Order: sequence, then C-alpha cells, then structure tokens
Amino acid sequence: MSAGWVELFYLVATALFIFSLHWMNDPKTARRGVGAGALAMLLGVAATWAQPFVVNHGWMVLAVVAGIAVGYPLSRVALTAAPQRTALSHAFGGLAAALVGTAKYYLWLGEGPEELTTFRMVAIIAEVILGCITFTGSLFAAGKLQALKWVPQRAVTYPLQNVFNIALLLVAVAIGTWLALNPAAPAAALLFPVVIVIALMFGILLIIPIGGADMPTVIAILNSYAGLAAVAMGFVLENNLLITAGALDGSSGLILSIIMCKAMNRSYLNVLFGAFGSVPQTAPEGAEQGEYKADSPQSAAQIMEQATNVVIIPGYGMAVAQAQHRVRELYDHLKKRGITVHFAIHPVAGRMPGHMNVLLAEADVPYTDLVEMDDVNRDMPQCDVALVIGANDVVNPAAKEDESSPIYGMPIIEASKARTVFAIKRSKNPGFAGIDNALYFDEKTWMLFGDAKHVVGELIKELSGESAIH
Amino acid sequence: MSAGWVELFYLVATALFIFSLHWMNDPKTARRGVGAGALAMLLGVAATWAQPFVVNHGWMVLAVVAGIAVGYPLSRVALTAAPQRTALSHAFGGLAAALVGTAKYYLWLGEGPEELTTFRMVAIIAEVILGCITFTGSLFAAGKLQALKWVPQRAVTYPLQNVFNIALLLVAVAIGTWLALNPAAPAAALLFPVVIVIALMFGILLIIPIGGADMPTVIAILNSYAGLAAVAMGFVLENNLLITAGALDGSSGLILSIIMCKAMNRSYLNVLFGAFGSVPQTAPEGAEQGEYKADSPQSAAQIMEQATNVVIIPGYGMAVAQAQHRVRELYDHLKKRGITVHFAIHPVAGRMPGHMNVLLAEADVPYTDLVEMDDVNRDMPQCDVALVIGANDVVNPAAKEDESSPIYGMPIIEASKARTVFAIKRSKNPGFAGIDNALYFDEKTWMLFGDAKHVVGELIKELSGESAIH
Amino acid sequence: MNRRRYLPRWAVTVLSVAIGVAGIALVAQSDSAPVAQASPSQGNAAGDVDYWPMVFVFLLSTFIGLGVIRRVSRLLHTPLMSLTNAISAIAVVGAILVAGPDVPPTIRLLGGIALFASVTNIVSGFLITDRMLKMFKRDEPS
Amino acid sequence: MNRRRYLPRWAVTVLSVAIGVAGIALVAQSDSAPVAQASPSQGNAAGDVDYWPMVFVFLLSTFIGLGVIRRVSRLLHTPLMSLTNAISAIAVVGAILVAGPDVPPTIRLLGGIALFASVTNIVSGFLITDRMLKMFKRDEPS
Ligand SMILES: NC(=O)c1ccc[n+]([C@@H]2O[C@H](COP(=O)([O-])OP(=O)(O)OC[C@H]3O[C@@H](n4cnc5c(N)ncnc54)[C@H](OP(=O)(O)O)[C@@H]3O)[C@@H](O)[C@H]2O)c1
Ligand SMILES: NC(=O)c1ccc[n+]([C@@H]2O[C@H](COP(=O)([O-])OP(=O)(O)OC[C@H]3O[C@@H](n4cnc5c(N)ncnc54)[C@H](OP(=O)(O)O)[C@@H]3O)[C@@H](O)[C@H]2O)c1
Repeated sequence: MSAGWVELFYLVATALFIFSLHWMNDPKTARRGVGAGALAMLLGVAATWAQPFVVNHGWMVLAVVAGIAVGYPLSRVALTAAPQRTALSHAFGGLAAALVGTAKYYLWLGEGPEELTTFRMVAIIAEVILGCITFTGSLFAAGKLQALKWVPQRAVTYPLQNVFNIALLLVAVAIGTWLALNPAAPAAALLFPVVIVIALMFGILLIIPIGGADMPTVIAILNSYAGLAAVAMGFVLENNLLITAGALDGSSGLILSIIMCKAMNRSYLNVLFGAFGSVPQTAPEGAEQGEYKADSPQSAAQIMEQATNVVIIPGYGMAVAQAQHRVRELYDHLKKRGITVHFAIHPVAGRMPGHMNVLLAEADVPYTDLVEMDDVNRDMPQCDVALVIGANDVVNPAAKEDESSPIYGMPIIEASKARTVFAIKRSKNPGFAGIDNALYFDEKTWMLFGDAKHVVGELIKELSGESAIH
Repeated sequence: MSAGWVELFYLVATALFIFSLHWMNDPKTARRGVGAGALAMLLGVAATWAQPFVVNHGWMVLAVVAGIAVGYPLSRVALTAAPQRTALSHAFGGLAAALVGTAKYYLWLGEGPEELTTFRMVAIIAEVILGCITFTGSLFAAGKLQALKWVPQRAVTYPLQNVFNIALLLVAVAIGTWLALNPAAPAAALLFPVVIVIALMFGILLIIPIGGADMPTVIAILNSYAGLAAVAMGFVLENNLLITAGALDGSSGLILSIIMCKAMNRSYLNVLFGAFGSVPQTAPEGAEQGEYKADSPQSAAQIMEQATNVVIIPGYGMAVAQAQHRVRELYDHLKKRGITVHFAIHPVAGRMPGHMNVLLAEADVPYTDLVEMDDVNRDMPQCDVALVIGANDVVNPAAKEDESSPIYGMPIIEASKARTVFAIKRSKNPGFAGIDNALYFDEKTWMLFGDAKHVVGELIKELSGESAIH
Repeated sequence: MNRRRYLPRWAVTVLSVAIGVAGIALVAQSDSAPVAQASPSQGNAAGDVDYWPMVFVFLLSTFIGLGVIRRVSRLLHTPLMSLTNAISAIAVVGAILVAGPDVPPTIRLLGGIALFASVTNIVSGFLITDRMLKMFKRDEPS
Repeated sequence: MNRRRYLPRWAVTVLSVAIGVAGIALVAQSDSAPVAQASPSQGNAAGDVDYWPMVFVFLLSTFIGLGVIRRVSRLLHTPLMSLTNAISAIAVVGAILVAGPDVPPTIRLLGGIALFASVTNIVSGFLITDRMLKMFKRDEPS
C-alpha cells in the first residue's frame, strides 16, 4: 500500500474515532459508536500492516492470534469485574507503549544515531516513562480491585512518602533529560534501562498510598496517561493517527477523573498530579450516635403499596449484594400496581462512574427510568417513598448542612425531602467516606437492616403475596 | 524571529481563535471572545512580519495604514447597514486570497517552476477561483443590499441560466485541471488569467438570480467560501494557522446558512451549491381575501393596560421603520405598570440571523427579556396580548396548517394562541414569502395599520397620557 | 436531547462525503508523484510536499468549527457573522508573506493590495463586532 | 446554561498552561537545532524533524476530545471508560511498525509483545463495551 493510501486510511480512521466518541452522547447511537471505533481500528491496522516494508507476517499473526485468545475471555468477565478489566487493559496499553518506545530507541541507536534528535528523544523518554507508570500502576490497581491476597487493600503510607516519590520522579526526568541531549553517548544505552526501572517502580509507589475504593479515579487518570503515551508514540513515529486517538483518550481520562472529583468533592489538582490524597479516615468509634428506627420488610411493603410515587436510590451496597435483578423485580411489582417508580442515579454512586446505570441496565431496567441527580432532586418533594438500597454517602445530608464534614459541598440526592424514607443496609457501619449519615436518624426514616438482595426479596414476597390475595 | 517562535505564535493564535468562537456561546463572555480573536490576529501578524526575510517594511506599513484608514469608518456604519458591510468585507477577503494565489503562482513560475507541484497548483487554483467568486459575488451582494441604482434589486432570470452557469464553472475547472498538470507550459501563464476572469464572472452570475431579500443566506455562504479560500491559501503556503482559521470560518458560514435554510424551510442542498433557488412568487392579486378588523392605537393601548402578560413579536417591519427605540419606550411603559413583557425572537425574523436581537440590544432592551421561539411558544397560551410589530411570515399559521403553502413546515411563533393579537403593519401587502397571513383574518386579531414607528409612538402617547391622569 | 448532540446528522453525511472525495483526489495525486520508501524511520517522505499533516489539521479544525459554532448563542448570530468575517482576514498572513520578501515589484504590488484589503477587514470586523456586543446588556439599565 | 459551554473554565486554564510550557520547550529545542532559512517558498525547514504540524494536530484533537467527551451521556460513563480504553490500543499501529520491518530479532520480539498486548486490548475493549451497551434498553422489554 502506498504512502498516500495509508495516510488516507489514517484520516478516515481519525474521523471515525471522533464520531465514535460523539455517538456515545446518546444510548440510542452508542452501539454505532462502538462499531465506528472498531472500524477505525481495523482501518488503522490494515493500512499499517499493508505497507511494503512490513514483512514478518508469520510472527505478527502469531501475536495477533495470541492477543485474540487472551482478549476474548477478558471481554466476558462479570460486569462487576469491569473496573479491574479496564485497569488490566491499561496495563497492557502502557506495556505496549513502553516496548515500542524502547524498541525504537535501540533500533535508531543501532542503525543511525543521527536519527535520535532531541525532539525524538524527548518523545521517546516521555513515551517510555508514561508507559511504564501506566503498566505497573494499572497492574497494581487491578490487583487491588480484584482484592488479590498479596496486594495490600488499604492505603499504605509511610513517612516522607511524597517527598521520596517526587525525588524519584525527578531523578528519572533528570536522567531522561541527559539522555535526550546525549542520546548516543556510550553510557546512554545503559542509562536507558535505569529510566525504565525507575518509572516501573514509580508506577507502584504512586498507587500504594491510595485506598482500594479510590481506584476508579486512579483508573481514569491512568487512562489519561495511556492516551498521552500514545500521543508521545505518535510524535516518535510521526503518526497523526496515534496523536489524535491518544489525545482523545487523554481528554477522556482527564474529564472523567474531574467529574469524579467534583462529585466526590475532592481537589482536582490532587488528582491530576497523581492522586496523592490521603484516604478519609473512618469515623471515631466513640462518636455520639442518634437513634435508628428499624422496620420490618412487611410493614415497609405495606406503606409502599399505598404510595403513588416511589424513588429508588441505589448505591454501592446494591452492587456488592448483586441485588439488581431483585430490584428490577421490585420495580415490576410496583409498576404493576400503577405506582410511578424512578431510579435516582448519583454520578458517583457505586465505585465507578455510571456504575448504577450499567447494573440496572444489566437487569433490563429501561434507561428512561434512570433519572439524573439534578432532575430527581427537583421532584423529590412530590415523592411518597424514597427507598435507599445500599447507598450512603450519596444521600448524606451532611454534604449540604455540615460545613465541617469531609464531604461538605458534594452534591447529593436529597432523599430526606421525600415523605417517607426506607434505607436498606446490613449494619450501622458508615460508607466509603467513613462518616455517619444523619438521614438514618431522621424521624421519617426507617432502616431495613440486612443484605440488600435478601431484604428486597422479602419486599417482593410481601408485595406478590398481597397481589395474590387481591 | 526564528521559525520555532513563529510556529509557537501560530499555535497560540490557533487556540485563541477557537476560544474566541467558543466564548460567543454566551453574551456574558462574548466580548472576551472578540478580544481573543483580535489578539490572535495580532500574534499572527506580528510573528509573520518579524521573520527575517520580510524586508519591505515601508511599503507594507503604507498598506496597513491605508487599511486602517478605510476599515475604521466601515466599522462605524449604522447597524442596519451591517449586512452590506459584511458583504463588502467578504469581497475584500476574496480579493486578498485571489491576489495572494496569483502572486504565488507567478512568483514560483518565475523563480522555480519545479516548485509548482500538482498539489500546490490544485491549492492555488482553488484559492484563486474561490477568492474571485467571493470577490465579485460579495461586491454584487453588497450592492443589492445597499440598493445601489445600477444593481438590479430583483432576481434576474433568463432561459438556460443554470445550464450556462454550470458550463462556465466546468470550463474554469477544466482549465484549472490542465494548469495543475502543466503548470509551467508556455500557455499556462496566459491561461491563468482566463481562469481568473471566468471566476470573476461566475461570482456575479451566481448572485444575479437571487433576490435582494435572500442575500443574508448568500452572505453566509460567501463567508464559507472566504474561509475555504483561506484554507487553500494555507495549503499553498503550508501554514497551519491559515488552515485552522479558514476552516473555522468555513464551518461558521456553513452552519449559519443551514440554520437560515431550516428556519425558512428551504432546501439545504439548494443553498450549499450556490442558492440557485428561485425566489418565492408574490401572491396572485385576485386571491380571495378574508376580513381584516382594524383598530385604533387608543383602544389597543387600553386593552394592553389591562393585560398582565404581553409578548411583543418584532419582525422586519420594525427594522425598516427603525422603531426599536420607540418599542423600547413602549416596553418601559408597560413594565412600569407591572405588566410582564417579553420579546419573542424568531431565528429568521428580519433579514439576517439574529437581526432582532441586535436591534433591540441597540435600544438597550436587556437580552434576558429576549426569548427564543421554542420557549415562547410554550408560554403563549398564558399570554394576554401578542403585539406583532412588522412581522409577517414568522407568525403565519399557514406554516403549521396549510400543506400547500410554500412556507409549510417552517417553525413559527404561535401568536394565534394568545388571547388577543394586535398587528402593526402599513398595508395589506404580504411579507417576504409573498403569501397571505391567516392570522390577520383571525377573529381575535386587530390590525393597527401604519408605520411601525408612528403606531408605537401613538401607543406610547396613549399609555403615558393615561399615566399622567392617574 | 437534540441540542446535546455534538454534530447533527447532516454534518456527518457532508463530512463523510467531503473526506471521501478530497481523500481520493489527494491519494491519486500523491501516487502519481514519485512514491518514497515510507520506512518507519523516515517520516516526511510521502511525495514532494508532505501535505498530509495539513489535511489532518483541516479535518480537525472543521470538526472543532462545527462543534463550537453550533453552540454559539442564537442571540449573537449577527455579531458572529462579523466576527468570523474578521477571522477570515487571517489571509493577512499570506499577504505579508507575498508583500514582504525581496520579490519583483509586481508581485509586491499584488501583496500590498491584499495586505490593504485584509487590514481593512481586520479593523472593521473586530471593531463592529465589539460595538454590537457592547449593546447586549443583561440587567435593566438605569 | 453551563451545559451549553464548549469548554469549562478549568479546561481553559489547563490548556493555556500546557500550551505555554510545551510551546516554550519546543521552541527552545527548535532554536538549538540549526535554524533553516524559513523562506515562504520552503515549507518544511524548521529544524531536523518538522514536528510543528504534529503539535497542531495534538492541540486540535485535545480540543475535540474535551468537547466531545463532555457531551457523553452520564448514563454511559462506564462503557465510555472501556471504549476509550479500546481506542488507546491504537498503540497497535506502533507495534506493527516495530514488529513488521526487517529489524534485529530482539526489536522484533519487543514489537511482537507490544502487538499481542494491543490486540488483547482491542478485542476485549470493544467487545465488552458492546456487551454493556446492548443492555441499555429504552422501552419496557416484554
Ligand atoms: N462511582 C465512582 O466513580 C466512585 C469512585 C470512587 C469513590 N466513590 C465513592 O464511593 C461512594 C459511593 O457512595 P454510595 O452511597 O454508593 O456507597 P457508600 O457510601 O460506600 O455506601 C455503601 C453502603 O452500602 C452498604 N452495603 C454494603 N454492602 C451491602 C449489602 N450487601 N447489602 C446491603 N447494604 C450493603 C454499606 O453499609 P453496611 O456496611 O452497613 O451494609 C454502605 O453504607 C461515594 O463516597 C463516592 O465518593 C465513587
Ligand atoms: N433573518 C434572516 O436571516 C432571513 C434571511 C433571509 C430571508 N429571511 C426571510 O425574511 C422573513 C422574515 O419574516 P418577518 O416576519 O420578520 O418579515 P416579513 O415576513 O418580511 O414581514 C415584514 C412585514 O413588515 C411590514 N412592514 C414593512 N415595513 C414596515 C414599516 N415601516 N412599518 C410597519 N410595518 C412594516 C410589512 O408589511 P407592510 O408592507 O404591509 O407594512 C411586512 O408584512 C422570513 O420569510 C424569512 O424567511 C430571513
């Protein structure tokens, strides 16, 4: 394939990638977006492969077949494992970038060191550092999310941690700068691996101080790094398709992490420069506690039956209990009785952005009944029953009222405005942010203690039993 | 200034141009947008001028001073003349593009014909053809809009007009293609001017069949052409700033012309390929007419006084009568009496997109009281009095009801849903589309015949007289 | 719902067609030029002028233009027309490049006229846009 | 109102700073390289590699990315993460360029591993995104 055709294919692929992301703005067109993205990738691969100087077909087919063999099972994982799959995938992406950068460096060093201009060296170093950080960082994050035994789940902190990390990064950058200026010096071929090793270490050190529950933000940032590594690769190979696609990824990771930060009321710079944030402390044991009013599923079901307007507020607990299918049944039963039922979706409910939407979609809840926070808050005063299922922080009124609370300023779903609130959780333990929730002490709130799947099952039994008698 | 700095300046200028247009999305930031655009232009000029090979400073300063001397007065024209100023300005832009293209061609032809690669020749030809079309087309459009004596106001049509125009364009393209393939042939230096002459002619022939009132759409298309000419110039000079800024312009013209077409219910292809549309015919004289009910400003003022909710629907007639300041007074008087007053703005009311907004802003009406069509239609049933001031097509219910009407399908402001309608116009003549308006025969409509400025003045006199008695 | 879409359907169509046509033309041209061995270690070797980056820039800025312009407030369509008119005077860069260097006087003359015309546009375009925008006021003026 | 803005304030700031830093670095580099006589009739002459078009492409695609991603439906943020993950596997192009040509076997090995890793991402990324999206249904299923 001649150079002109290759560039044309790349151009079309670029446009398709943009359309792919564009079409994600609406669930109706989103699948077309995936198609466009896959087609773009295919065009990119085909155009590159078909160039006359690409000759090692056997070897490459082997790699592709192996990739498909590993990739396909990875696409069938349970959706609850989607975050760790994404993290693992970022690790692969980072690895690829680091390997390509390294290969190009040694290739040019061997073939013609005059090719190693300062610009190219800067791009190679950036590619390799970003790729290595993404590789080990993502592997580690995936391990934390998968709750592997040998990966510490909680945040590991030690004195001078940040100082040490930054110093390490500075060393890598300093060596990198020297390499960029003296790419062909005798020491260079040996110093290059040093940079790689430091970057690999840095990736792990970056993730160690971050608690497992904070991983989704980290994954978004790593996505952004993977994108930037692709951009750097594009600069090295002078390939505009790589630059464009990488920049699209980079901005996606950036925006998602910022959305998460805003919704969690964490500082944005804190995240942009590596999420060195300390994890919120769990509430002191001895803190004064109000009175919880527990209720039975039976009486809760009776009250729900009388309602005309029910809002279900799902949270991380629904995901943990895998209760989404039961919740869907509950929704069906209520609808059958002519009750208006909506789901109130907080942007950071659960542990990844849009977590609740995927879970409920998996259980066949039509997405037209998933309502965004702002819209649902407006209608909350008209709501008879708010049913909180395993959500905690996202309905905590402290975010609006208590200026001293760590989550003060975070937007919440205002469940307390509903006439009656039922809350399903297993215990009196706090949620992710580790703080008590005044909603549960409210006089109109009744707690339904127990596993979400179990309690919702009880509610259904009650409702369907009733309907049999009628 | 070294090449690196020049490129950096260009890069910053590119970003500023994008921000400039981005900030136009809100009146609050729009002036910052102008500042960003002007700064970007300054950076572009400074970086280009400061290059070492630019030496003819005296000559260029002369041109710049002359440009400022002519440009400044052009920026002080009355706002009603804004369309013809824009058209004139497009003509200058087209001229510049054509001249630069021509100059580059002869320069390269003289200095080194091997520089005239096919790619460059294609770009030069495109630049010159687009520039020339824009030049004469815009000049002609400006003449029509300014209603110059020697420019025919109405559409001029003759048999086989489209066939002839297209044939002419094909000849130009054919010669251009030959030139692109044989840029240094002996005949080339002579054929080049032929292309220029044909393109200049074509610009005029393109505009001749279009009526004066259709000019705003044409101006938007010419804007798009001017942008594309700049893009072509960017390809010739290998200058990314030109390409980016030109593409931004090109899309702006495209989108504005499409918005106008949609709002006027004209075919979009019709416009994209040169607005060869025939102008709508004026209504046949003998068409059956219903009964108009005329009213006096006195009784109209009395009814308005009793209203709690008044919507004013301005149209082209307000612009013709220059009644906006009077209308503003009317608005003040009504507001003083505690009446809620809004302006309903149709996207193509008047003769350019956003025409009504600028006029009313000129008269100091706060833009928060200018309501877009869709929003106003929703609230129309709550409206006591709709006061139509010199608008016609934009309130014509035929667009919703009469499938045979030429404006069927065009979105309108549904004045007929208000409790009472007053309509100010001078006569029983139709508006731009040349068709009768059933709204005026409606039983709840009263006509206030007369010049808009005069009638609104009468209304004010009545209202202020009343308030003096109170 | 419709307002939230980045590009409307027609834009998708128009862009695809335009990309297709332009692309095939460019490829035809670059294939007629002597095809260099585009080995991965040599970047800029696709013909005499490496115009592909420019085509990328064009494509991307068109996307940006369509996205940005569609979000311009309807209130401001008239000033938008004069602002983009001013921006199209970026042709001034080309005019300087033709009028500035040490070239034959006829060429310089053409460049000078182009420079004059562009500067006129810059000055009148930005000033009149600003004049219009100054009139848009949010609150009731006293 | 806020939703209609193309870019939020912070993006403006971040982009400006990034452009500034990157720009100055690049200029420093290109000025240390032998500066060619960038006459208007010679385009690609700004240093050894003409990287400026690439910088333009990067800037423009970042703008597009920010604009497009901000408009992605909140419903779809989880599939968006896996879709962009799949797109970042575009590194496959680089892997082919390293694994494909006639280069020493070690280099080819590195390229082959990179190719394997990228293909894994492509396959799993697109398939899982599609799997998730298939679940989003508009109407009450029967
Ligand atoms: N979505 C994201 O992208 C993201 C990313 C990072 C962090 N976060 C953070 O995650 C939090 C999300 O808020 P959230 O309200 O969804 O979750 P949450 O505040 O963590 O609360 C989850 C609640 O569910 C309950 N629960 C756990 N397992 C359960 C089960 N099997 N059955 C019933 N209940 C169960 C827990 O109480 P018991 O233990 O008493 O049962 C807990 O109070 C926010 O603080 C957010 O900032 C979100
Ligand atoms: N805005 C754009 O971008 C644009 C571009 C191209 C075309 N258009 C077209 O222009 C039309 C705009 O609709 P429109 O309702 O604003 O205008 P219109 O339909 O042209 O009606 C204007 C009305 O104002 C009256 N009028 C004229 N001078 C007057 C004066 N001095 N005092 C009082 N009344 C006066 C005229 O009636 P009398 O003669 O009886 O007074 C006429 O009926 C649409 O058809 C649109 O498609 C708009």
